[in-house]
Amino acid sequence: MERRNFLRIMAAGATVIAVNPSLIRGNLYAADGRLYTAYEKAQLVDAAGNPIKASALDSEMTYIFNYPYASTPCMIINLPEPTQQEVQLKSESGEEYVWKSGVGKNRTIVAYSAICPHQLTHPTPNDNFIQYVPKTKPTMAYDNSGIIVCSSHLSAYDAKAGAKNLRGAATQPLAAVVLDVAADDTIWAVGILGSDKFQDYFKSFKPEFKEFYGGIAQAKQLVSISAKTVKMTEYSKDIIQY
Amino acid sequence: MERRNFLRIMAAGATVIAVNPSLIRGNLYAADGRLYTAYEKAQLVDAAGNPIKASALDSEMTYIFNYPYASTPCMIINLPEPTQQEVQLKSESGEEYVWKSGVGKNRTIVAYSAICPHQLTHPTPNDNFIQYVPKTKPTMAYDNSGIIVCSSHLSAYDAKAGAKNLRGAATQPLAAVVLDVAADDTIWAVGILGSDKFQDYFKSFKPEFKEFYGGIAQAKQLVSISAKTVKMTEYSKDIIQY
Amino acid sequence: MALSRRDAMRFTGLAAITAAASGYAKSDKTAAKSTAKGVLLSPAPIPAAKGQRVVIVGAGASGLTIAKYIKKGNPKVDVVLMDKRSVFMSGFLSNLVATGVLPLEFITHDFLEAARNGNYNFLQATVHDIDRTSKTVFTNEGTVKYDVLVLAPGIDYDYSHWTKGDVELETVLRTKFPAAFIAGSETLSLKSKIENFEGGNFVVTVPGGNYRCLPGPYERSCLIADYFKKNKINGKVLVLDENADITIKAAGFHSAFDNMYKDYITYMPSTTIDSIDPYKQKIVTEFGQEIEFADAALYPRVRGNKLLEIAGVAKDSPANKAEANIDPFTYQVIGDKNVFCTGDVRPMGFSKSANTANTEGKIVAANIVKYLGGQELSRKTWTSPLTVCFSAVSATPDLRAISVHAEYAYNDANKAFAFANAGMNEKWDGSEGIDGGKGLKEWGKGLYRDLFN
Amino acid sequence: MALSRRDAMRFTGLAAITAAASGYAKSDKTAAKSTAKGVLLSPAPIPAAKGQRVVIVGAGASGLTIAKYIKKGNPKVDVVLMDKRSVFMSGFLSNLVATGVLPLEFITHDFLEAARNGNYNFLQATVHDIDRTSKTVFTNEGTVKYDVLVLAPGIDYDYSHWTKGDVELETVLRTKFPAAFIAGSETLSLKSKIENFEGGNFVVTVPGGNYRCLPGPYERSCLIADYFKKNKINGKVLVLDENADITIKAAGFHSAFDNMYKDYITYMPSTTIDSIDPYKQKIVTEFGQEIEFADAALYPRVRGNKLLEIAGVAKDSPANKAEANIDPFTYQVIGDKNVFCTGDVRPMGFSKSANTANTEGKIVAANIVKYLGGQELSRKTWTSPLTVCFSAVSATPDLRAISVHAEYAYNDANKAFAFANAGMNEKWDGSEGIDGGKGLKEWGKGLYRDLFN
Repeated sequence: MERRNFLRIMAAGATVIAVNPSLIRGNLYAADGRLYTAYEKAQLVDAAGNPIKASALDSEMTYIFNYPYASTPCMIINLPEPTQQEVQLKSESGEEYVWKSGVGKNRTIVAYSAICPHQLTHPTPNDNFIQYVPKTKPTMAYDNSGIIVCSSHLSAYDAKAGAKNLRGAATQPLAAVVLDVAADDTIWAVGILGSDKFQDYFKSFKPEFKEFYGGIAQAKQLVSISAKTVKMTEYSKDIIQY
Repeated sequence: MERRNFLRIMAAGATVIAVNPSLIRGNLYAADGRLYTAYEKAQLVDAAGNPIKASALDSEMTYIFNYPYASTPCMIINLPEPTQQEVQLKSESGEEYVWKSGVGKNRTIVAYSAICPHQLTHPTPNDNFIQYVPKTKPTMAYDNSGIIVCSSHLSAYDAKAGAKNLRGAATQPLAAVVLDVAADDTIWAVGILGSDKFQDYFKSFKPEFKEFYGGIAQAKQLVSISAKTVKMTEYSKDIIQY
Repeated sequence: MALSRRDAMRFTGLAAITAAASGYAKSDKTAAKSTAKGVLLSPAPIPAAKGQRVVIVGAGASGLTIAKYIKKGNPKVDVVLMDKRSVFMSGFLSNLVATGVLPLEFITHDFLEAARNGNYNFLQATVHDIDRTSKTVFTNEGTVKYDVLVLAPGIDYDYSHWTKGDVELETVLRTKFPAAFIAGSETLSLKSKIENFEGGNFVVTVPGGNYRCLPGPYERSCLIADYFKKNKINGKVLVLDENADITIKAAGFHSAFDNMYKDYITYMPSTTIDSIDPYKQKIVTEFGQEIEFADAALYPRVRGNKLLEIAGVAKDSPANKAEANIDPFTYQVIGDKNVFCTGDVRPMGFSKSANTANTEGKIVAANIVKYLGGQELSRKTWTSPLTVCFSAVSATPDLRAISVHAEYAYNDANKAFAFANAGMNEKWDGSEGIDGGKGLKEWGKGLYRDLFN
Repeated sequence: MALSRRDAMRFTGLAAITAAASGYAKSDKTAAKSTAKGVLLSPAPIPAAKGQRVVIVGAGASGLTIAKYIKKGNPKVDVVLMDKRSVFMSGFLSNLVATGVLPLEFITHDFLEAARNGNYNFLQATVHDIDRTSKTVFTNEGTVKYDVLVLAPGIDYDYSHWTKGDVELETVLRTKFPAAFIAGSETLSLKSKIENFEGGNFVVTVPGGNYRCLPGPYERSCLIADYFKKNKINGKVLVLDENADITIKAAGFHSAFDNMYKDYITYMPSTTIDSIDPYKQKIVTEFGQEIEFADAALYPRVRGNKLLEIAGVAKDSPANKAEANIDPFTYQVIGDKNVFCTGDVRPMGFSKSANTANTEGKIVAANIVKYLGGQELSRKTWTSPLTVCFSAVSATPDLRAISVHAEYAYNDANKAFAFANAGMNEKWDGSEGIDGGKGLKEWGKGLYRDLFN
């Protein structure tokens, strides 16, 4: 119940902070713009509405925020090592695109859509099957950890390489959230890179939207100004991970 | 809940009064014994276990008792006028039999199975669709009242003539309960006349038996010694009658 | 996570099969020729007939009743009931499932249970040909011979008034805005349409002719309006009725529309549709009125199932296309007394409803037993089916329903059937309405018991 | 209750139809001849193909996946998906419905919704003949031409080991003790058997060969035992297994049997049934052991659906009868590359499960798009399907499940497929088991989304 209210508030009250978007430069889109959609910039803020600083993100923790729509969950992770750069990726329909790099001081911060492109499993206030598996924790999905796993059907994604597919049924990477880290260490989501599954998602979860967001139209609202960002354990009651 | 418990107690604790059955003569079976089954005699007693006297039955009130099985409901009614006698009846498979008469001082007391032979509607602790409609109350099922009506599909039965079919989808009379009224005005059920639907009934209501009688075997127990007899409004929460 | 030794062994078991099966790529000698004739001209996998055999095609209310009551009437008759479906779903009460009032379990039932209790054979098979000379039914499971054949396949939709033969338009209408008067996927489509409705016009149409379940579209309109009201959905049910007024229980439905659903239902009588654009979601009426809709359940006219044409026993009736060409008193095909047609394909203009088919089925079953015993059927062996039918008018906070019951009588003066001994209960706002709601459920349960237990 | 004047008028409206329809008895000129040929040789009522047409027969996990992903791969391909059923019910998760853990809604889905979302045509029709020379499919709704045909009809049961050709025995077994591994009436039968069980032995059999849903009978045994335990039913599940040991997830199931259901499950490996008396409800094993049962779900061996024989593409495999005679890398029929066979009729010995069929379907769909574009298929275009499968081991108080996942790899040395990258989660008693239970439901929901949304 609390989680549901939290989401409703998030969807409705996402208009707290105003910043001149032109101050912030995007730096993580595909070179030629293919498979990249810019959305209204949104600043990542904590549950109290205070800006989250890039340097304050716990290492290897999956945080969840909804972007670019009120109901589309994304994850942001501060990896223990710098990411790869200029990673060549391919969508399920064969389009190629480039994921540039993680952001932050050490290029360790990544963000991806938390909607598994395989069968749309995603975090809800009830449960979360898709998350980063820290290096010390084993997973059934792959030989080593430090990757993103959807435990619904065990699709494994390379967290440090644009969520490239490592193993499992998924046939394309997770869509990436293009992030900016501003000079003041604040974090901004500015767009989506790769093939997202938002339309399939909107078709598939209408009863859930009514339950958690108060309606279908509300679920489809674009996020504006800021996006509340919480640890996955605060977002979902149950975390399931193999 | 109370009604459910009431039934369980009825089924389990039906061993209160002992009478020499030979003292009581049956008087209402088919002349040639066809379509008549004698069961163990059971005395009709009230909720407290006290014998019900024939002369104490309210006129035109439907009372319910379970006989000859713990789960098979019957109705007993004290009609405002004497019944017909020697009524020729026919079962749905074409067997002919004779219903002799009502019992009691004025031949006004009748008893029938309350399982509608059409589609097995019957009184339960939740509701009752089948009952006697007093003369002053209109019914959709037939031109005049003072008859038995199953309001589930509006089958009408002639209460004073062995529950002969008057109109509706049912294709045979209600089975009759053969009654004895003893010299001391006590009432005894001694058998069933006509084509009963007990086997179909046992096939159709297994979940109900578990809910109300604690199990299927319990529902199939034969009633012994006495049968608790209450007004239909005490037996069922809702009375539905058109 | 590594495999344990034991696990590895299990896998090996299956791998052995895998290995053995992989040899296929080597073989290359399949005959390109179809062997269909050989497979399908052998007898279907059911026991040989142990006496006179009645084959019943269609396991709806009519077929299920007839199968059971023939066996009750004469257990020596061999009965085979066929249906292409793997599971029974009733049209009756399906509006309550579509609006979330009853669970799917309520209307979904088990053909095997019916066969077990009724002591007849059920064959899941689809008929694609019938040879009435050799008395053979051809199915996708093989052939079945009959002494008496009962065709009870129910309705199909007749979209021709709307599509004028445009097959593509018909397919789009069937897929995007199914009528949901044949239970199954259509029912689930309607359910998700209602649950996912985001506002605007929800169109419900009422066809002309003698369509299945006369009160059905009105009941549905009430229940959808009830859903919108309860869930605060800014939607309106537009009831486009080809008829001049509500066709049955009019007083009850009118008062429900006017009193409970003033802001949620717009009733439009005498509305004939001229064209439907399923992409722009726009209807144009005969008088040029344009109606936009956010979603819809478009119920076209009905016709007899195509099976009648396959059997060569179809004939247009004044009400509908391709209904059964039968003697209305005996249900026997004109010119072929061994074939009976019952249920919603009958042309007599009785109400196309389950209770009618069920009561009719008992009469027809008794008559088939007589006919197999050498008796001729005629007007004298006819008795009337009964129509008893409840319609919900609201579900919130209480299920409330109105009802009608009627028999039919043949009028020799105008050679027509007419209602007899009819009665109505159209009051829904007092305790009658609540009793009606309880009656509705018990009515349905009684039917299921009669068909399956 | 008297009719009001208004009511009387309504009735008159219907009576008019009745009157008009009653004229039928007069007509007597029906042709006795069947018109089946005429009706059924016309094209089925679907739009003309707008390009290369792929016809898919069977709308299970395989067919639904292929239809959707061909359209995703190339929207210009015309796709027609056919099924004889009016509604989809999944075998996966059906054990949970049969034991009352999940409602029927969970496993029941809407073909029309799939067609709407996938932009293809769905035709409810049953195929009774296929002419591969003229590339024509014959159905009870008419004919459909194809450029590429996909046969994904699934399994049928092979009772021959038990019945030795006794059709009557087979019918009685199918009716009285259905296997419940083809969803539909069988599932509902199993549900009512469990709910109405009054005590004694409840027999569950596990067949040999590569049967559908390897863990299914073991999962079912656990769930029935769970039901007996919870409802204090004095019953015992006898698991008669033709195999020498539990065929998959053995450690998990064994520990569930031993730890949770010691008093409720008797596991009998290497038990081959010699005879079954369905009336006395007695089984005699190969070694003469007599086993009486109060009720049962008797799962015989499986075979490919009869449709393969109709199409002339059936061939016995080492595991099962009448499976598809295809190239295991391309799924194309040997000698007829325009016909693909997928899902549970494939002979390769992959797990016959929905997740396998779903992942395989995406590969096959992509390959069909390539093939229609002029590309030859070969071992090089093959990739492995994935088997991911959860099995419930208890429902009370928590749903707990174990799971397995595996790919397949072709081994050139022994020319066989074997598991690759396999993993298991067979621990059910800690939080893993509860996570597994949640995983089970989300796994199923994911599949439904992929098939229907």
